[in-house]
Parts: sequence; C-alpha cells; structure tokens
Amino acid sequence: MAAANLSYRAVFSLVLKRDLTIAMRHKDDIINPLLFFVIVITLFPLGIGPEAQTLSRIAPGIIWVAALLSTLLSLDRLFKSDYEDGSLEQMLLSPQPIFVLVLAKIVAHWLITGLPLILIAPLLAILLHLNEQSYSALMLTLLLGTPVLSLLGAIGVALTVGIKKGGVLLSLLVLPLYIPVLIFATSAIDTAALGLPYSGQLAIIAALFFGSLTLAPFAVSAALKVSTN
Amino acid sequence: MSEHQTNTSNTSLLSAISLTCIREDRLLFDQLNIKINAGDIVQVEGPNGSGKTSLLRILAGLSQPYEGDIYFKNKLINHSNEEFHQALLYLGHLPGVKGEMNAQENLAFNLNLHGLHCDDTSIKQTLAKVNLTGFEDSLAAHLSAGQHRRISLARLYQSTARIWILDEPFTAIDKQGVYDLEQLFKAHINQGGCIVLTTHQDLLTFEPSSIKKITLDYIVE
Amino acid sequence: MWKWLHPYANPEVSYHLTGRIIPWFSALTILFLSIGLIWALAFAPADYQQGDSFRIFYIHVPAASLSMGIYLGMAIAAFTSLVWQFKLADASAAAMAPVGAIFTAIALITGSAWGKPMWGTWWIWDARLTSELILLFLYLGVIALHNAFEDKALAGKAAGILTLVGVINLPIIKYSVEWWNTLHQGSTVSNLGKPSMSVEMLWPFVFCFLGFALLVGTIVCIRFRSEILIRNSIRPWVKALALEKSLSNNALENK
Amino acid sequence: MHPRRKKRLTIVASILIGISFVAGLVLYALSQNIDLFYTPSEITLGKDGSGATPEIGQRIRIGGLVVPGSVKRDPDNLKVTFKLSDMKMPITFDENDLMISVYYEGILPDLFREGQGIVANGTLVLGSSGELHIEASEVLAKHDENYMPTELADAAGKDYKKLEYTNKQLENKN
Amino acid sequence: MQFDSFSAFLDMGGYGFYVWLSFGISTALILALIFNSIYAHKQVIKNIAIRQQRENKLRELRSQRNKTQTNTPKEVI
Repeated sequence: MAAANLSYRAVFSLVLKRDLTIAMRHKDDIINPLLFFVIVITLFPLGIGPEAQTLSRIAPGIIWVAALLSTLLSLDRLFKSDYEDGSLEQMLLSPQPIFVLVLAKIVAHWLITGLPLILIAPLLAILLHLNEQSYSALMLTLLLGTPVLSLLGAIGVALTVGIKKGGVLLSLLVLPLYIPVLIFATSAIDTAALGLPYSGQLAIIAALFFGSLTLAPFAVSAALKVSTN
Repeated sequence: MSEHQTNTSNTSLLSAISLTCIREDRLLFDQLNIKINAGDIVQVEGPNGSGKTSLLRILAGLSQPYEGDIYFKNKLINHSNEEFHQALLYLGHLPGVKGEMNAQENLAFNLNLHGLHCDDTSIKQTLAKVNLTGFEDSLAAHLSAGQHRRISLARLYQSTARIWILDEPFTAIDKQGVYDLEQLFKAHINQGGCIVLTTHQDLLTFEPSSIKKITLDYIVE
Repeated sequence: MWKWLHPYANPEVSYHLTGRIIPWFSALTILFLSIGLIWALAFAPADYQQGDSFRIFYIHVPAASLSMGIYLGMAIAAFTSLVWQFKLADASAAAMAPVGAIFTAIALITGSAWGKPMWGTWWIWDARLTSELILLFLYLGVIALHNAFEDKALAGKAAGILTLVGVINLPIIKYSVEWWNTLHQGSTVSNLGKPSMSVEMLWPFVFCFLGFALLVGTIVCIRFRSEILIRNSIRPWVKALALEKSLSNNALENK
Repeated sequence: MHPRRKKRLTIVASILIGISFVAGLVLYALSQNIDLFYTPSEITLGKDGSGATPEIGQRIRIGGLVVPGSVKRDPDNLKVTFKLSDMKMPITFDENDLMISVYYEGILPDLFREGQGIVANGTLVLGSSGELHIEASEVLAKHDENYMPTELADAAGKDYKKLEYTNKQLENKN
Repeated sequence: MQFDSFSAFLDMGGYGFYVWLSFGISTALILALIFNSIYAHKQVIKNIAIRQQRENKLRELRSQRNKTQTNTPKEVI
C-alpha cells in the first residue's frame, strides 16, 4: 500500500467533513451559541426599554456585539477537544500542510456557528425594529464579517489551547482584534439607515476578510505548534 | 524494502545531537546523543518524571529541545518536514480518537490523513486484528479507554511509516494483545523500519541483546 | 552573516553589557528629563490658542510615539526570535511589554486630561484614540500571555505570534488621522519636513523626548536583565551570580 | 519534486492574490471617503453622489467651520447660536456659501473660536421660520497641529481669544 | 520664566488641574514601573539563590546515601 500524496483540496474536504460530522452528532455545538445569540439580543429591549426609536438606533450594535460574543463562546470548541484527546498532535504530525488542516477547521467552525447566526439575524432585527433600509447592509456585513471573527478567533484559541484557564485570556486576546470589524460593520449599517452608500465600510470589511483569510492560517499553524509543545 | 537498506547503510534514520531538555526550570537530560538505524528497536527507560515522554516528543518534532538538533536521514527535521512526517508514526499518551465518530471512521480518518486510502473491508480486517470486531459501528464515546487505545494502535497494521515512536503502547492491552504487537514490531524491524518506545513491562519475545536502551536518570542539579 | 553578532548573542555577555550601560543611561535620563521638563513647565511659551494646557504636550506626545515605538521594537524582536530562533530577542520582547503598556496608559491619560479643556470631552471615540486603546489591550494581552505559560521559551513564542498579529494595528493608528476626519490633530513633529511648531517650543520637546526615550532604554535594560536570569537559571554563571549577590545581601542585612 | 514545487507555487500565488485583494479593497474604501459627519452643504444638497439628504428630526453629526461674526450669545444664559460653513483649504468665507445654524446651550470648549473647525452632535430641526437648523447636544472643537507662542500669533494677526463667561451666564447654568 | 509667581505657576493659566493631573499620574506610573523593575530583578536573583541552596542540600543528601552514584546521563547508542 503506497502512501499517496493528497492534494490540498482532498485534505481540506477530509478535515471539513470530519468536523461537520462531529458537529452534527454533537448538536450542542450548533445550538448553544445560537441560543446565546438570541438570548443576549432579547435582553437588550428588556434592559433598555421597548421604545422602538431607541432600539432601532442601537440595533446594529446589539446584533454585532451579540454575534461577537457568541462567536467567542463557540471558539473554545475549535481546537480544545482535539487538543484534549490527542487528535491535534496527530494532525500536526501528518504529512499534510498544517495551514490547510487549520483552514478546513476554521471553515467548519464558521459553517457551524457563523452561518446559523446570519440566517437568524433578520428575525432578531425585526424584534429590534432595525431600519428597513439596513437589512441588506446587516446581512452583507455579517456575511463578510463573521468569517473574520472565526479566523481571528482561531489565532487566539490556538495560542491559549494549552493553557488550563485559557477562557478569560482568550477574550482578552481576541476582543481587541475584533474591534475594527465591529466598528466598520456597525458604521455600514448606520450609514445604510441614513440612506447613504456604505460600500466604503463594506470594502474595508472585505479587506479584513481577505487579509485574515490569507494570513490567519499561518499564524494559527505557528501558534498550534507552540501550544502542543 | 531491500532498496532502503542499501540506501541507508551508513546514514541513520533518526539521530539527535547534544539534546538538552529543560522543563519548568528542571534539567531532564543534558547533551544526549542518539543514533537510530534501520532495524533498531530502542527502549527508553527511566523513573517517572525523568523525561521519557519529553524525549519521544522531541524526537517526533512535537516539542523543541532547549538545545540540540534532530536529523532525519541526516537532514534537519524542520527542513524536511513533509518527508519526515511521511515516514513517521507517533502514538502518544492520548489516543487521538474522537468520541463522536465510530471506530471505523476514526481509523479511516487517521489513515486518510496520512495519505492511505483504505476500503471498508480492509479497515474491518484491521480492526479485527486489534480485537475490535463487532465494535466497528459503535461511537467511540461508548467504548472504553483500552478500546480507544486499540483503535489508535490499529494504525500500526496499515502504516507505511518507517519510524515508529510509541509512548507506552502496551497500557490497557491484554497479554495476547501484547504478544501480537511484539510480532508486529518484529515484522516492522525486519522490513527496515525502526521503533523507539517506552514501556513499563519488558519486551518478552525479543532477545534482550537486540534491544538498544536509553536510560534517563532523574537529575538533581 | 550574523557572525559579528554572535558574542553579543551570548546571554552572559549581554547581561554584563547591559549592567554597564544602565548607570550611563540613567544619568543621561535624569539630565535630559530634568532639563526638558523644567523648560517645558516653566520656560516654554504658552500656546496662542491653548494657553498653558499646551504643556501636557511635552508628556503626551513623547509617550504616544514611544508607545508605538516600543511595540515596533517588540514586533521586530518577536520576528527575529521566530525566524532565527534568537533566544535573547524573546527576553527583550518580554522586557519591553510592560514598559510599553505603561507608556500607552500615560499617553491615554494625558491625552484625556488635555482633551477635556480643549475638545470639551474627556474621551472621544475617534480613530486615533480608539486605536491607542486597542494598543493598550494588545500590550495587556501580550503580558498576560507571557505570564500564562510556565515555560518561558514557549511564552516568548506565543507572545511573539500575538505581537506580530497585532502589528497590523500600528499602521491603522498611524494613518487613521488621515483616513478619518476626526478631532485628533495631525502629528506635529514628523521626521521629514519642517515641524509646525516654533523653535522655542520645539527645543524643550526635543529634550523631553530624548529623556523619555532614554528612560525607556534604562527600564528595558533592567527588565531585560531579569528576563535573561529567568531564562538561564540553570546555567552555572547565573547560579554563581545569584549565590554571590544573595550572600552579599545577607552580609549587609547581618551588619 | 515537481508536485511539491507546484504546491509551493500555489501557496505563494494565493498569498499574493489575497494581499492584492486587500490592497485593492483598501484603495477603493479610501476613494469612497468615509465621513463620520455631514458638512453643512450636504444637509441641503445631500451626500455626494447619493443625493440623499438627512430627514428632519434625524440624529445628526455635523462638521464645519464657525463662520466669523455669526456667533450670537445670550447675555443672560449659556444659549448660543452660530453658523457653520464647509471646511475647505485655504480657509475663506463667502456670503454665498451654504451654511447652517447651530443652536446650543452650555459651556463651549476652550478651542471654540470663530473661523475654527468644530464637530457637533444633535438633531436636525425645522425651525419656526421654515429654516433648517441643528439643536446641538454636544459641541466638540477641532484644532490644527500648529502651536505657537502668543507673540507670534499676535504678529500673525490671529484671533485667539477664548470665550469668557460672565457670572450671570454661569448662574443660569442649572 | 513664563510665570510671575509660584501661584501663577501652579495655576497654569487656569489649566492647573489638567496639567498637574497629567504630570502627576505620569510620574506616579513611571516611578511605580521603575521600582517594580528593580524589585523584580532582586526577587529573581533571590529565588535562584534559594533554589540553588535547596538543590545543593538535596545533592548532598543523595551523595551521602549513594556514594557510588554517577550523575552522567550521557548515553550514546
């Protein structure tokens, strides 16, 4: 039996399929962050008051902050369980390039946590009386922005996966990196509410997306090598 | 395999020069030189906390030594990573088995990751060799620690890697299982592979003189 | 290529070298800072618009530019350590992080105290202030990561990766003033071109800036020495040194 | 080693493509000129290109230059009105510039001068006379990066006096 | 000298509070950093010395118990 050289695509889909299978059999991973997202958003009208004008003004911020926090909450699963049962070190020792494995895992994470969030966001936006003109901006920023959250978050998890109480540290490392996404996303939604073009903000989020897509897998690989040391 | 042997008659498969390891301000070993050739079986001995696992992880390239270099076929392992990983099979304390997947899926994933394509029947046969017949479809979460271990050991039967680094492979394995594994080790060595392992019990079917030993001491310095 | 660097890359040599540098650095620091600060507080003219509140400038601007300069230094050290496995670079990066964090905090606090009378608010979420705040968070993250790992070599690598990821933040800080049209003024003293400042105001600034830079150098050297000792604690020279120092300390205490 | 070289090429190519995407998008975003505030002319003409004007009653952030001679202060309290015109270089003022009045009550920042750039947060209001103005809740002063001593400023003929408040005005603060 | 009297110096043209607040906090932070750095350096040396003494004692104990023990882990195979 000869060891065949796998193409990048084969490795990618192998790991992606594995992570999605695991998530499907362990549905908490999908449902819990989503529930968290919904509950955090419903807390705001209760805390601030049901006044439609106030809510619609802060809706972009609420939705984005909630998305950010629920991503942060779900990040823990990205490498933690693989680290704890030893599959992570097996992956690092496989003859496949680590950044492809890492990218596959991040994409799987986004499909599990980011995508459901995007699908449910419009419903929650209705509850928050989001300005009608803002819906497309909300969806576009979430579509481009949540992958950035997964990609940047992966760097933080990779750095802290070997640390026993890494959870708080993870938020300290990751949240500052999230700030630019938050600023531009909410600014785009706000601008859209005023009926102004928001392509500039969207372009910056897209730039963040491509930048993190290109560079994050390498940073994550390096960080994982340190963490499994 | 004879081709490999002629190729590597004067270059060792795996070698380490002046390895020094420090863990949390403690010197585990100092200036260790190791040379492992094709056909060698090397047993790392020493009391608990003497750095056996650290040594194996350093040899596998998982950990970085404080000082010293590891060579695979006389090339630094950092520079020939893909080639080295193609030739390496490392089994650590942790079995690397996912509870959400069944035995068959776990084995198949690990083999695929190493570029080995296996059909269902060959995987079932391999699982039978480690005494897991009938458990192919049960989720690993429902299996015992010993069974997890056996799933990970099953990879040895399919492996094309020449260097095996095994950390306590016999834990939670019964007598018959240990015997089977030792036979597998012999076959692997005869085919020009090499094995580095730690174990609490002695290898019974091996000639004691045929086993090379690395003894680590608990250094107080 | 790096052969000439080799003697200095030895921890023992670096330890003793920095030990010899520190007295000179601290003397120069005291000289420059006392001249600069007295000049700035008492003799520099008040600004035509901002009056005497302008004197905050003499701390705020050096602290702000040093906070970024130190981060840049840390990033360079992290890069050297990750690429060339240069262990002393890790130690220097670890030494720089707390100093950088303090100077970032100073820049933020003094900026805030200056902004209140001038802009009418203690804090404004403008681009430059926000990114300076992110810089502070990054520093704190790097420090936390250094502390989270038992093994200092691993800590150095992990913090190095985070530093390099965060370095993308620096150009955002730098160019944010031009990108966004916000309250923060442009930088007064740039490397090129004529500073938009009168000479009698500029000189005390030069002294203050050099003084603060030297202060950073001194503190980093002190911390660097501690880091070297921690990372080499099993080396005979460190042991001999520690024993000798603690013996002399004990002798002093017994007297 | 051909396949390996090909793989390496793929990596380098994808990094280059990724970075050029980033560069292109950033350049595009810069050309879009993201403003965080309206200028006075945009209130009547709309943001460039879109023609969208802000609605009455809308929360608004406005930035502009205080028109010299337009600052009118109530002698009895802290109410003040002034006009804003677009910021432009070099700073000039013209009767025909589009302007908007800002109403504010409170102590202005020390850097508030006529001819100086400011940013105000408030709401867009249609006044009783049918003219648009802004009820500001906050006025923030922007200052330039030039510092000079008083003598030099005098020589340059700059107006730099900050506003003074009488006790009577301050009494009515609360 | 820009100020006529010491009280004018303290007043800083009405901005005394802000100016002295800035200078005060900065001085406090920098001093704290300097003292912390010096103290940490002393502490590091002390800790190394303490551990060294402990290890010396341990080694003495061991060599008394086991006179013939060799501490050379060097293993060449």
